[in-house]
Amino acid sequence: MKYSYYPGCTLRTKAKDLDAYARASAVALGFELEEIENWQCCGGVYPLGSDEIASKLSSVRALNEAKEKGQDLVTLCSACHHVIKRVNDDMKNVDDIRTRANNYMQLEEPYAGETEVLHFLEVLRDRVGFDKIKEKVVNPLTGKKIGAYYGCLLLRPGKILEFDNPENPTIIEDFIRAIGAEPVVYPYRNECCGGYISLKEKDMSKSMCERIMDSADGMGAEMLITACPLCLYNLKKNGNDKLPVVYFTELLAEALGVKEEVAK
Amino acid sequence: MNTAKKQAEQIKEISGVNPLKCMKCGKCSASCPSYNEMDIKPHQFVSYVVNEDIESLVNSKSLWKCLSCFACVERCPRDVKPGKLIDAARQVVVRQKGQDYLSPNEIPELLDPDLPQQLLVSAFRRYRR
Amino acid sequence: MSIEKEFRPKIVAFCCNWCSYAGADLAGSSRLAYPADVKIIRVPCSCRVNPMFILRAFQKGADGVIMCGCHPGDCHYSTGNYYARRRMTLLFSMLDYIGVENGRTRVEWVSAAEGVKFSTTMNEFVEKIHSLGENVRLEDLRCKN
Amino acid sequence: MQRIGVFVCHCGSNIAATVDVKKVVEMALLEPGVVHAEDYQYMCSEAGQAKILEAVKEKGLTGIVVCSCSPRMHEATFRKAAERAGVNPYMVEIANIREHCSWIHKDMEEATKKAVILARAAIAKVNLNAPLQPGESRVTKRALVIGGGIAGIQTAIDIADAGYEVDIVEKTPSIGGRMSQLDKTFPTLDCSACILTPKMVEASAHEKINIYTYSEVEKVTGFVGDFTVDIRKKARSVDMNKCTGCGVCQEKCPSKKAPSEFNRGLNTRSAIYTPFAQAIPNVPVIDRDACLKFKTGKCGLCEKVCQAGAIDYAQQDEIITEKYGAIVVATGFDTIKLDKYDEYAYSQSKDVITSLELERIMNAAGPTKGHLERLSDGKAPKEMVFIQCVGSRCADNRGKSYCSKICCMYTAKHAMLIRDKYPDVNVTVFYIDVRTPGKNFDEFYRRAVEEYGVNYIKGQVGKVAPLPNGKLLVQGADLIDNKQILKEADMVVLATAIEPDPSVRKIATMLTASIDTNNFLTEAHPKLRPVESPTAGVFLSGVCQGPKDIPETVAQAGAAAVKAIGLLAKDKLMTNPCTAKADELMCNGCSTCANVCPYGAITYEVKQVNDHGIREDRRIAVVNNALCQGCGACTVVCPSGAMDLQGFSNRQILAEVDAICR
Repeated sequence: MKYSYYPGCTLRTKAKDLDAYARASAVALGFELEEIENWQCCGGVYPLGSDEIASKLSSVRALNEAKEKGQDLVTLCSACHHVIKRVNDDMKNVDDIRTRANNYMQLEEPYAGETEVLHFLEVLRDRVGFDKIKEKVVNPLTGKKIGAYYGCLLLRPGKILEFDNPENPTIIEDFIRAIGAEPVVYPYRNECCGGYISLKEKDMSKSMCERIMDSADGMGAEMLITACPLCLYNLKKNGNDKLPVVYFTELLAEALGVKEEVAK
Repeated sequence: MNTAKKQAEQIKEISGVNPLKCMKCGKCSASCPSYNEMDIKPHQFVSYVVNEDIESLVNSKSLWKCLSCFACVERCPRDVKPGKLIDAARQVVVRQKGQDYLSPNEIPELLDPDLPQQLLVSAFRRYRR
Repeated sequence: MSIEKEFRPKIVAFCCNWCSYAGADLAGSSRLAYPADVKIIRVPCSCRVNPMFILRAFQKGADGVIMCGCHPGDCHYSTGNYYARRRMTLLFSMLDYIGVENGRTRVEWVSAAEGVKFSTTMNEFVEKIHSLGENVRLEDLRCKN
Repeated sequence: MQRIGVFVCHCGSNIAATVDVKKVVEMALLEPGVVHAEDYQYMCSEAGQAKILEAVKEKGLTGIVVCSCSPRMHEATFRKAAERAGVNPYMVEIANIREHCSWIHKDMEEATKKAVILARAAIAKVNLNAPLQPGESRVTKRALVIGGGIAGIQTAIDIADAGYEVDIVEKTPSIGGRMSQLDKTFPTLDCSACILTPKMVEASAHEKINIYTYSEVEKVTGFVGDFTVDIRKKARSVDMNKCTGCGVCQEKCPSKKAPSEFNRGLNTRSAIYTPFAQAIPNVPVIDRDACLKFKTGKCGLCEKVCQAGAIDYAQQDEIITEKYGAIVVATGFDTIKLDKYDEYAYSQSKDVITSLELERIMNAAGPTKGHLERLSDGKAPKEMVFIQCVGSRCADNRGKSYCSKICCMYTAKHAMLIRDKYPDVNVTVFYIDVRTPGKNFDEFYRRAVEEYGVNYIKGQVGKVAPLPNGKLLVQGADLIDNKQILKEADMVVLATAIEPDPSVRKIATMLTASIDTNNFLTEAHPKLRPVESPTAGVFLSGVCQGPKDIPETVAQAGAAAVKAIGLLAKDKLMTNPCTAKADELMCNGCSTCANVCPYGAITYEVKQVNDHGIREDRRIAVVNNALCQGCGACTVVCPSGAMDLQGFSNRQILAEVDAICR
């Protein structure tokens, strides 16, 4: 199985690990990530005004390229996923935005939300299957107690993202089970880490990250995993260092026995 | 139409929100992780727009404290989505020249070596035109 | 002021007595406005609507015809609206074939409790007819005054 | 040619403010057949009706058009007036210029134009009307009540007291319904069982009441006065006549892991069970999905211990067919599922419960024997938080758009009872509005605040977070103090929205009774006919029609009974004369019409006809007027156009079409 893949700017720079482990794991699991050519930054946040078009076009370009190849579009960074999925929803369901975006794009065939956008985790759950992953695990992370940190971007707004139950998600917990470890459910796993606010308001982010870490720590987690480079940064930088934080792809690569490969 | 009314209409249009649907339950304010940092609370945003007091809104500290985490959007039982109103008010401000909350000169001292691009990109989008 | 006369479409709505007519009554008592172009004919059940009635309406210069009945499964006479649904699907595709666009005909299920739906449906339908303009197909010119 | 009189009603200002009634009169006079037209302030008044009588006398009217409100309001009134004047009542047509015109249009010119056209259509129709004579049908003097909760029980008792036979069909093993699950009732704090049990006994002992429990309505045919209903009596596996209700079988049953429906799944019951101690009938049923005998073939212990020999594993479902004159729906409610409200952690913590679950916890026969304790660890709570409006008043597709009506009062009740019995427990209620319309209701709520010290906070809760220490962190808003509140609670109680019992959907379809978008049954008129369904002979009792508390339910149950009695007291009903009729000369006996008739009203006879001088025997469709309900399905399928519907004939409808498109 071949997917179009949109890595995004952070995965090229500060979050190279997130990307590299995902690619190696994909190979081990038997699917291929084909990077979109000349992708442009998604903008990091979904354009706020309902009247904005220009800032949505980079997403539309990526979506259309996947459509032309007849592939689903896979994302990994939470922010990219959030933006691209929502823009796709606009293209599918909001007449005005679709018309205006297509006027800008001047495509041979107008784009109308045909591409399916999948987060890497959704590929693992819905296409590969966690049972299948379990079979392929060579180094099960037995005994490790892991807290999943979802953050906000993957879950909300639930009606559009349709990723998981936004108030009681289970996908990363199921993932943790698949790699042989033990998930620790804690209530703040879907509360915000502060996001971009940490640039100028470190204290705010600090109180939020501390609350998340305390909650996970209190419930017995030994580490946190996340899919978002910004969450990882905030939790590490502004948390209280109670728990280590890593990308979920790193543990996946480890369990599949391809982590060393990547390190080389 | 007077200026306040015009601004209120603009906010409603940008956000796509009908603030009259609000039943004043306060679930937004109950959900907001930035509540304590805000001078105008999320549920008040709705009534400020209804009462067309946009002047207070655009000068509010809250504009720059909202995380856009969508907790209020997700949980609002009336589909009012206060977060979208805050976003819209912020747009009104940053679309005016010289009203940016973040200037390029500030950035070097805010940077650190681990800071992901995503953070800068989204902060720019939030704070600037 | 434009000299051209404003287009006021003629729209016939067939409503079943038990659900949709009552829905229209509810729209009325709730003051949910829709354009005066819509005129309702009461029939006992949507299955009473003979395709002949619809053809006659177009022949006499109607610009749109809408038929409303109880929701499938809720027919006062158990099965009437199922017959009506199949019948209208055929009729409308035939009308489309001879040039009376699909947008000029519509079937909608409106229950007695759905005053809001009745009003929105009529508003939408009238808007649609406006976008299509005057109906010229099927019209019997001899009927014109 | 008819001699038609047109009467235009002002309806005070309801019509006259937007429709120029004089203009309508003026335009009506130009129509063919119209010999008289006038307007009057209130046509439905005595004086208004007298105008009709007068005009008939003076001008010899043969047809009447009233331009007024919906025919659903006053068609009957004007038909009676016509009859009094000596005109056949079916020579009356109504032009609906209020609901379909004056109330929805603002522009006078436009509304007047439309009113004129609507009048024209009615006039065109009346020109083709023919006098019709209603037939008669019999009334079966027996009522069916679907649902055996307090609504169904009260309706059944009231109908039976008037001397009519009543059958109650209840789908669970016992009558009693939701009320039997409640501990106390507001606003007087009576014990629910203490006031309900006597009613249950009265119903079961009543010589005119017959109760089918563990039974469901399977099929309904017929119409007002003459319904035929199939009732499925599910196999109880216990012989009702032999069982003495000793309870030994339940004690000895080795399979005790089935979740107890009565206790909302908070504890378990045996496979052979009566739902609760006061169950009526006091005869257990075997839950075949849980019973070892049925699952594995081994066991059979209950049969061995039953001294009465009542256990019958071979029992089969039984279908009973019965005739009824009236049917009352009393299917009640359930609480909504909370799977879309995970922010309140209902699925994540045992200590987050619904209010109905709290009723069971507070009840001496409940899972905790009436002790207030946490279901997670059995500890007594010190801090309790109540959250109002969970799933009610929502516009976001997660919950219900309506107010569930009972939650404010039962929450005040719970808060008060807890503070009364456990004074060291702090009770906090997060509310949006406290709604207490009702006799002694607001006083009741104020007592909770003033005398019992219940802490009411105006604001909704955003999140309930289970903490490592086993407590629940409630994050809410206080909109009066403008604060976000973080409160550690031991238990959280959710005032969960109520919705009609899911079984009502199927029943409404069988009865062809209309239902709204929330699955509440629709009443014939929201104000004036609140306990009748638009389907004749079907009446509504209790929450199946809309949220209500016990006093209201009992009042409505009585009202539904009165309406049913009013029907059963009649020996004969006038049937609708707007029935189908085949033109003997055009009918070719093809049977197409009989195939679509939902009532089996069409049969065929060989008749001699005189077709333009040729006499021959032909097979011809004949409509039974007592069975035909006048839907018109046959008229459209008839290939030769022989079948027509009286009162809504092809020519009449075409005349209306022509008049509108003119």
